[in-house]
Parts: sequence; C-alpha cells; structure tokens
Amino acid sequence: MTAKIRSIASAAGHEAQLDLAPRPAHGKLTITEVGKIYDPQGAAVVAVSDCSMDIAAGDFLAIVGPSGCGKSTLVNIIAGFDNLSSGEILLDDAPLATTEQAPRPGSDRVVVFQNGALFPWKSVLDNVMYGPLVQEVMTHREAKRKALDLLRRCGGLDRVAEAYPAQLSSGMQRRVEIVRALMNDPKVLLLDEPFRAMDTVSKTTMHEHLLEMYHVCRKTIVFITHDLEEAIFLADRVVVMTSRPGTIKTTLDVTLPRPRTAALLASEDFRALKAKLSAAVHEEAKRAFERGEREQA
Amino acid sequence: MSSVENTVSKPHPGKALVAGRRSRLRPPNWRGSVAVVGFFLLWEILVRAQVSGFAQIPSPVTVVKVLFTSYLLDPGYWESWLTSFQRVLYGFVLAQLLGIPLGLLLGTRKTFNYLFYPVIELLRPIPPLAWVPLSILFWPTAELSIVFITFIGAFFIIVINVHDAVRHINKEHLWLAQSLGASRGQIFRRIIVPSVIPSIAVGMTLGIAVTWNVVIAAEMIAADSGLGRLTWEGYVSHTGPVVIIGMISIGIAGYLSTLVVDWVEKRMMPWKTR
Amino acid sequence: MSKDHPRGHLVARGLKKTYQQKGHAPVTVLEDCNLDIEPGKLTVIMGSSGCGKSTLAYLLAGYIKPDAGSLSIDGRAITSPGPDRVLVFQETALWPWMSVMDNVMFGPVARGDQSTAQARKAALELLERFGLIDFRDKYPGQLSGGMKRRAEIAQALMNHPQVMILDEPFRGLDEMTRELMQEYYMRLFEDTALTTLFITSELEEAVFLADRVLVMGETPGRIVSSIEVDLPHPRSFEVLDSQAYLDIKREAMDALYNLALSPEGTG
Amino acid sequence: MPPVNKKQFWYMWLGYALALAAWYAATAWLPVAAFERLPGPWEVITEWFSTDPAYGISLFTRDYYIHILYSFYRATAAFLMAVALGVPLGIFMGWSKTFNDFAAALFGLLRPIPPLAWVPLAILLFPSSESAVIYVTFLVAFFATTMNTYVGVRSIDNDYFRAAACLGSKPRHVLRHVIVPGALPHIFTGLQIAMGAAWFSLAAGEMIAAQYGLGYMIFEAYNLIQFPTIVIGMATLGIAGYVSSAAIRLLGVRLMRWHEQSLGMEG
Repeated sequence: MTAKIRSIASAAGHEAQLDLAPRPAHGKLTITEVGKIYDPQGAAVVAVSDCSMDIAAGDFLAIVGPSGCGKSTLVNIIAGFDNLSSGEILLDDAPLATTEQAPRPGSDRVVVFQNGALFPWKSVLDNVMYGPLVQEVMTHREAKRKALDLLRRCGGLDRVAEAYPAQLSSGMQRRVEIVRALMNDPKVLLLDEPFRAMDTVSKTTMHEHLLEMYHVCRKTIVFITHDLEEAIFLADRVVVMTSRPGTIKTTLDVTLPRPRTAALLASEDFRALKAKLSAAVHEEAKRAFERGEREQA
Repeated sequence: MSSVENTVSKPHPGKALVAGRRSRLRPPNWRGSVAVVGFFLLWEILVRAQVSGFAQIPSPVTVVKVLFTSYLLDPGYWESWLTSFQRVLYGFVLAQLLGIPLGLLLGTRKTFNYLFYPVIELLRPIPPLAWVPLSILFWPTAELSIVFITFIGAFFIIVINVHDAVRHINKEHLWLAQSLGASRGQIFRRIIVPSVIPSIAVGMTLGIAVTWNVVIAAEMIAADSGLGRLTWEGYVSHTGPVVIIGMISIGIAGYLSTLVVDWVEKRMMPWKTR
Repeated sequence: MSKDHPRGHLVARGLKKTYQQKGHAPVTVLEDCNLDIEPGKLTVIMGSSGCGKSTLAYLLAGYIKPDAGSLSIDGRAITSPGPDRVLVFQETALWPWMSVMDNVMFGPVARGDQSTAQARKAALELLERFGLIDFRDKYPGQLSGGMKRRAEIAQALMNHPQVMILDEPFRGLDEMTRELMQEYYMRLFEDTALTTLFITSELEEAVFLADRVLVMGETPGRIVSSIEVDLPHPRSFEVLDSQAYLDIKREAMDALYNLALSPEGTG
Repeated sequence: MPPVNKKQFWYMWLGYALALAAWYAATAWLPVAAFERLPGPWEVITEWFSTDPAYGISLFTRDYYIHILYSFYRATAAFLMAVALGVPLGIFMGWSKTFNDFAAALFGLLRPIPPLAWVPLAILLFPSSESAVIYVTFLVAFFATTMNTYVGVRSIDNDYFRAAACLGSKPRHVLRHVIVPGALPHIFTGLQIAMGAAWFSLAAGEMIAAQYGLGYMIFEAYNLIQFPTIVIGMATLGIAGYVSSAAIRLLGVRLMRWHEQSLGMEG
C-alpha cells in the first residue's frame, strides 16, 4: 500500500521547480486501513471502510466522491474531531489516531471549513492572529507583524485587515481563513470543500490564489471536493471514493506541470485526465443518488 | 442521506423568543433525577434545621401529607382548578379570536396599519396587570374583569406575532401564486393564512404562559376564587402548606395547558411533522 | 407546445431598473438591457452573483416593473405575472403547507381552467413522469433537494407555459445531485422543445445546457456578449469530456474574465 | 417601527387622534354606565400636567417621582441580579452537558410555575415584602436570561468550536473568544425579553405586596377612587418599560457591531 508519489517538481522540469517551494520536512501522512462505523441507534452505519493512502510531506491530495461517501469523515478523523473504528493514521511516522488513541485537534493540522468558520465577531486581523496568541507562541506585536505580512503576501489582503468577515465577499473570507490556518505553520492543511457554492469566476480566482499560496508556503494539503475539474487542476493526486461504505475506488496521479494556470483547463492532457475519472465518478454519483431517493420513500 | 456526515453538528434553534418557553430541555436522565431528588432533600433539611427564612415554610413531607388529607378529596379544591382553567380558556380563546384577524388586517391593509399599528405599539408596553383597576371599574362583574385582563395578556402577543408574520411572508410564495393566476381571495386563503400559522403557534405558546401568569396575579388581587386565590389565602391565613399546594397546582395546570396548546399546534401544522 | 411552431418569444428592449433604499444612494441594477429569447431554444444567462440576473427574471415574470424599456412575449406586452411564463425560483418556492399533489394542481384549479378531477389526472401523469408518484401526498419539507426541484418544474409544466424561466434553480443542491438534475432538465427540454431561459452563475452548467449563452455584465447589468453553443443533442455528460466543450468553455471564460476588471474585484 | 414616509407619519398622528377621540366620546357621551365610570382623556391630561393636581399625583409633584424611582430601583436591582446569575448559568449549561443534565431537570421542575405564583411564598421566605417583590421580579428575568443564554450557546455553529480547537485553544480561550461573543446576540434578545417580563411582574408584585412604586400607585388610586391617577400610572409604566427595553437594545447594538454588519449583508 506504500505507492510512493512521484515528485511533481522533478516531473515538471526545471522552470516549475524554481517556482515551487521546496518540499517541507514535516507533514507526511500515512493512512492505513482506516474504518469508521457510526452507531447512533444500534443500526451500525459504515461511513468509511478499509481506506489506505500515503501522502508525502508537501503533497497536494484531492479526494472526490458523492455526498455522504465519508470523505468529510476522513478529514474529521485526521483533524481530530472524530475517532476511528479500525486502522491507524500516522503523522510523520508518529501515531496520530489509532483504535486505542483517540486523535485530538491541534494546530499542526488546521481545517478550512465548507461554510467558513472565521469568527464573525473578530476583525480579519484578530482572526488571523488568534492561533499564535492563544497558543502563546508569539507576542501580540510579533503576531500582528506576521499576520499583516502573510495577509499582504496572499493577494494584498492586508487592505481589509480591520474589516469584519461579513463585510468581505465569500471568496475573500475563504482566503483569510486559509491565511489564518497558515499563520500556525501547520504540517497539514485540510480543506473541506472550501469553494463550494461559489460562482465560476470567483472559484477560478480562488484556485489561482490557492495555488499561489501553495507555491509560496508549501504544505501537505488534503482537499475535499466533488468537482472533478477542480481536483485535477489543483492536486498532485486525486482519490475517488465510493459511497456507503466509503472506500477508495480509484487513484489518479496528476502529472500536469506546475505552476498551473487556467490555460491548462483547455489542454489535451487535462481533458484526457478528466475523461479517465469522470466515468467512474458519475457512475458512483448516480448510484448514491438513486439509493438516496429509494431511502426517502 | 447526509446524516452520516452531520452527526456531530447541532441543530440550530428557531426563534429566540420561543426558546424561553418551549420545553426544549431533554427528558431527565439519572443526573436529572439526582438533581430533583436533591432539591427536595435540601428543602426538607433546610426546614428541619430551621434555617432563617424557612420558619414559615412547610417541609415537602408536610405538604404531601396535607395535600392527601385535606385537598385531593375536597371538591372545593377542584373547583378552584375549574375556575382558573375557565378564566384562562376564555381569555386565551378570545385573544386568539380577536387577535388573529386584527393581526392579519394590520399586515395586509396598509392604511389600516398606518392608522392603528402605532396605537397598538403605544398600548403594548403597559403591563397587563396594570389594567386591573380600570378593568374592575369598567366591567360589571369581577369575573368579566379577570377574563378581560387575561385577554389583554395574550392579545398583544398574538397581534404582534401575526402582523410580523404577514410582513415577512416569503414573497416568492406570493409571486408564484400570482404567476399561476390565483385570485386575491385564493392568495389570502391558501397562501397568506397558512404562512402565518407557524407564527400563530409561537404566539399561542407564549400566550398560554402569560395567560396563566396573569390569571394567577389577577386572582390574588381581585377575585375570591381560583388557584391564585387559594394560594393567596394560604398566605393570609399563615398556612404554609396551602401556599405550596397552590403553587404546585398552578404549575401542573400551566403545564397541562402547554401540552394542550402543543397538541393543537401540531394539528395546525401537519407539514411540520416529519 | 409543438416542436414545429415553438412559442415563447421573449423580447426586452432598453430595460432599466433602479432600486431606492432608505439612507443609501439609489442603485441602478439594470441599464439598457436588451434581450431576445429564441423560441424553442434553451438560452442561458450567465453572470456573477449580484449582477442583476434575478431582477431581470422578476421583470420578465412581471413581478416588478421596469423604470424604462419594454418587455414582450410573442408580441404582447408584459404587464403582470401570468401562467404563460412561469418562473422557477432559486432554492424552491413550493408552498410547504400543501402536499406535492396540491402544489402541482394549484395553477389550473385556481384559474378555473380545469376541474379538480381533471387537474388531478393531469398532475398524476406529470408526477409519474417525474418519478414523484410515490411522493404525491408528502409535503415539500419531506422531499430531498432533487425531488423538490422536480416537483417545482412539474408545478410549472402543469400550466403549459410558453416559456420557462429558471432562476438558478439548482442552487443549493450538492454537486452530484445538481449534475443529475441538469441532465434531467436536458432530457425534458429535448423532449418538449419548451422555450427556456435558464439563469445561472456556473459556467459548466451554462455550457452544458445552453443552445446560446448570454453573458451578463455588472453595475449596471446588461447583456455584453453572446456565445453560440453547438454541442450536439441529445446531450449527456460525456459531452463534458469533449474538446468542443472545453473550447467553448474557454471562450466563455475569456468573456467572463474580460468583465472582471481585476481578479480582486470578484475574488 | 418608526414611520418611514410622510403618509405614514400623518396617519400615525391621525390614528392617535382617532383613539383619543374614541376614548373621549365613549366616556363623555356614551350613555353606558361602564364608560361613565372611566376617566376621560381630558381629565387625565389636565391632572397629569397640573401644578396642583386634585388627587396628589402629577408631573409637578414629588410623590410621582418617588413612585417612579422606587419602581426603577426594583426593576434595575432585579434585572442586574438576573443578568449576573442568569448569563453565567446559561453559558455553563450550554457548555457542560453534565451540568446541564442537573440544571435542566430543576428548570423543568420550577419553570411551569408562573413567577407571580411565587409572591405569597416569597413573602414568607424573605424578611421584608420589599425583597419579596424584587425576588419575584428577579425570577422572571432570570428564567428569560438563562434560557436565552443557553440557547445562544447551543446555537453557535459547531465549526467555530472546531476551528478554535484546530488553532490550539484551551477551554478558557473557547469560553472567551467563542462562547461569549457567539452567544451575545441571543443573550441580548434574552435581556430584552427579561426587561419586559421584569416590568410585567413588578407591576403585579407592587400591586399585591409593596409600599410605593407605580403598581402600588395605581392600586392605591383605585382604592381611593382617584381614577385619573390610575391612567397616569398605567401610562408611566408603559413608558418606563419601553425606555428600559430601548436602552438594552441600544447597548446591544453598540456591543455587537459585527452582528449589525452581518445582518446588513443579508438584507
């Protein structure tokens, strides 16, 4: 189960290598035969079963699958919101979650949420400064300097440092949330369908911003989505999950060069990759949808 | 379908207003039972130890004894129940009968709203019990004046709730009906009225609680019968157990009315039950 | 609703709409907005959120009146809402207190076009076709998102509209359901050739469904470019993997990017 | 709801005038005994503004203000106690499930008893009738504050707790940075309801068991057949209740600028 991932940087040639930050030392995730069973009223629901994958430090992994396929469950376990029923997860070869040891949330694995979880009662700056301040790893002054610097480097967000989140567009909110996560210098960044329900232009802009951030401060990223194009465009590797029980159906290495731009979307390579995945995904979606309607009846 | 992913998230509560009244507390578990038993034990101990302030308070055991020996079989006690229930019923039903149409009128007729809504806003902050003296002056019998005060307690709540509901009606619901060629009468009957039913239910839940509060106080001030009076007489005659029995009876009566109102509300909104 | 003589020719000329808000400067949402919806075709209006798409839909439906300009359907001026052009709303406007059956039957019975028995029969046929027959006595709140959208489309079709206006109808659905609903509507359109105006902010949805995509600009809103989509019918999701689709998507993307003055403006 | 346009403004005054006229007409002309016993508007107004009131209470008498101050003192004391106890209790109930299991059972036990039914017991429990009236007033405000705070905490989106955990928060950080600000909108709703309920109870409590205060003033006026004073008392109570609620609303707006912003965006 330890299929090593080809280094994208080396595959993409010299030019891209200059742009992409070097692979970080930390953030290797080893997920081995993870299963999760929910047992609300005696009726056991298998949310995830026999899920294994290796993610090298600094890799960008996307997980796609229909709703209810357990991809959020997987992220919740990695983040430490939920425990697992079988298998184990290692972070940098140290146990993160096992059947004996329930995982705990920590600032080394920060989640960016589907609906956004910037604290609406704090300004952008206060939101970004929050992590280091409560962990007491920085003084107020240091935190402020770093926050403003990071905001500025991520598309000039320091302009809105004093605004409340509700005054920003949803795209900006999500970018600030990513910056808030990066402030903690996490080993792993977990993005749970962060660009869902955005219109095409905002979404495309967000992709560019995310890739830019990835190039500047490269982290291990686990990105959950049900948008195939998004997954292929962003990730080094795409994992397709089936629904109920959530297992891995296919894995696809994306060998497109970095840095990637929107022009890529119209390329023959991209089209070929997409065609490879879409059959599998649509079949899975239809199955999940029809079962959903049957259960409703 | 997505229940698996959502098991951890909590449901969002509805209107804050309802929260204060509707019992969204979970059924008691062992901890709850411990708390309740502890409460009664503490009470018993405080009375037995004659802690200051508890001199005139009877212990729970005494209360139960008195309840069984002199009240449960006393027809007079049950008459008090009946009297209070009647007053609540009349006041509450009258408030709904007058308040709902008035709320609808205020919500749908602009001119009427401009003219009379401010007057209602002016009268609303006056506490219902402040109406007691005027009410006694005005109505020929004490019974009528108590029913009137009870009515006032629930009336403004229902008017305001219905009026707000009409104003905040989903305009897409109205537009759709217009598109499909419904007449004004059809829109009123089949769209506007059902739209405000949830708010009527909220008004009823809030109203029934206020109604009991008002009836009890009005009975203490101005009546010679009912559960409120029973409690007050217990105080006047310095018989502690009667005061407690009165309070418990009122609590149970109020709770029973809430159950009835909840039952009615469910019937009013079949589409809300899953 | 015949395939040979499609109806529902919607025309808008020089539309202008300004909203007054207390304490704010008036906002001109639409200005000099021209529109021609070809009968029997599926036209998609595509624009970012807040560009006035919904306002345009409300104008066409007759819910609000323009400050300037004219609106007509098959040559008749639009002055009020009517069953000849039914709007399917964002999220859903099904009446939650009526069963699915009552929702679908409402239009013809309210107008007195059909007796209750006739309407019931017609509604049953439609619900059968939409796979909702087992849910006819349920309330909308008891249906899944995809079923609600189908019920809403059935409710509109009951009135034999000349044009369907769908205002981001699949918004709020999860992506998978959404794609299946798109395919579903595609089948329906290919079967009936019902003139359709489909409003969306999603490019993929637009290109997949459209015969023609109209791109709408912002502040004030108006149609700025038109893209013919000549992907073959019947269309299914395989089309999304074709080079033709990607080319059109690219063209549309360029049009959208030219609109967004800077990425900051929309991001 | 302040008037938004001129028409509404004039209709408002016309409405007031009509109400006054109806009151006047009923008391002055209607040959019904019930109305003849009531004081008319003119009587009330002249009494209220008289420097030498017939029944001893007007804007220019010391006693009037003593009653007002007493009521305000009781309402404020009870309210502040309710906030000081209810907000922390509600937060703790929302925070700790274990604690809530205990507390909820007691609440379930005591809450169905209408606060005013406590009056006799309160007089027995407390050394003075003064503290009994304050206690009863406190009780209603306390229930409203606690329950709304509890609901406020429960309604905070779970993602905020998760985000806080991700960012390395300790429990005290969660309390200070998530729970308190997150519950604040509900808390303020609760405080407004609590204030209204406090005046409601206070009026009754003062009528039953107090010396001084507006409730007492009204009832005393009734006993002494000083009918215009009753109406003066009612009106004053109404104004007092309104002013206190408005003060809390303003405080809430100032404390929650972020919340106003979020609401503004929705509209």
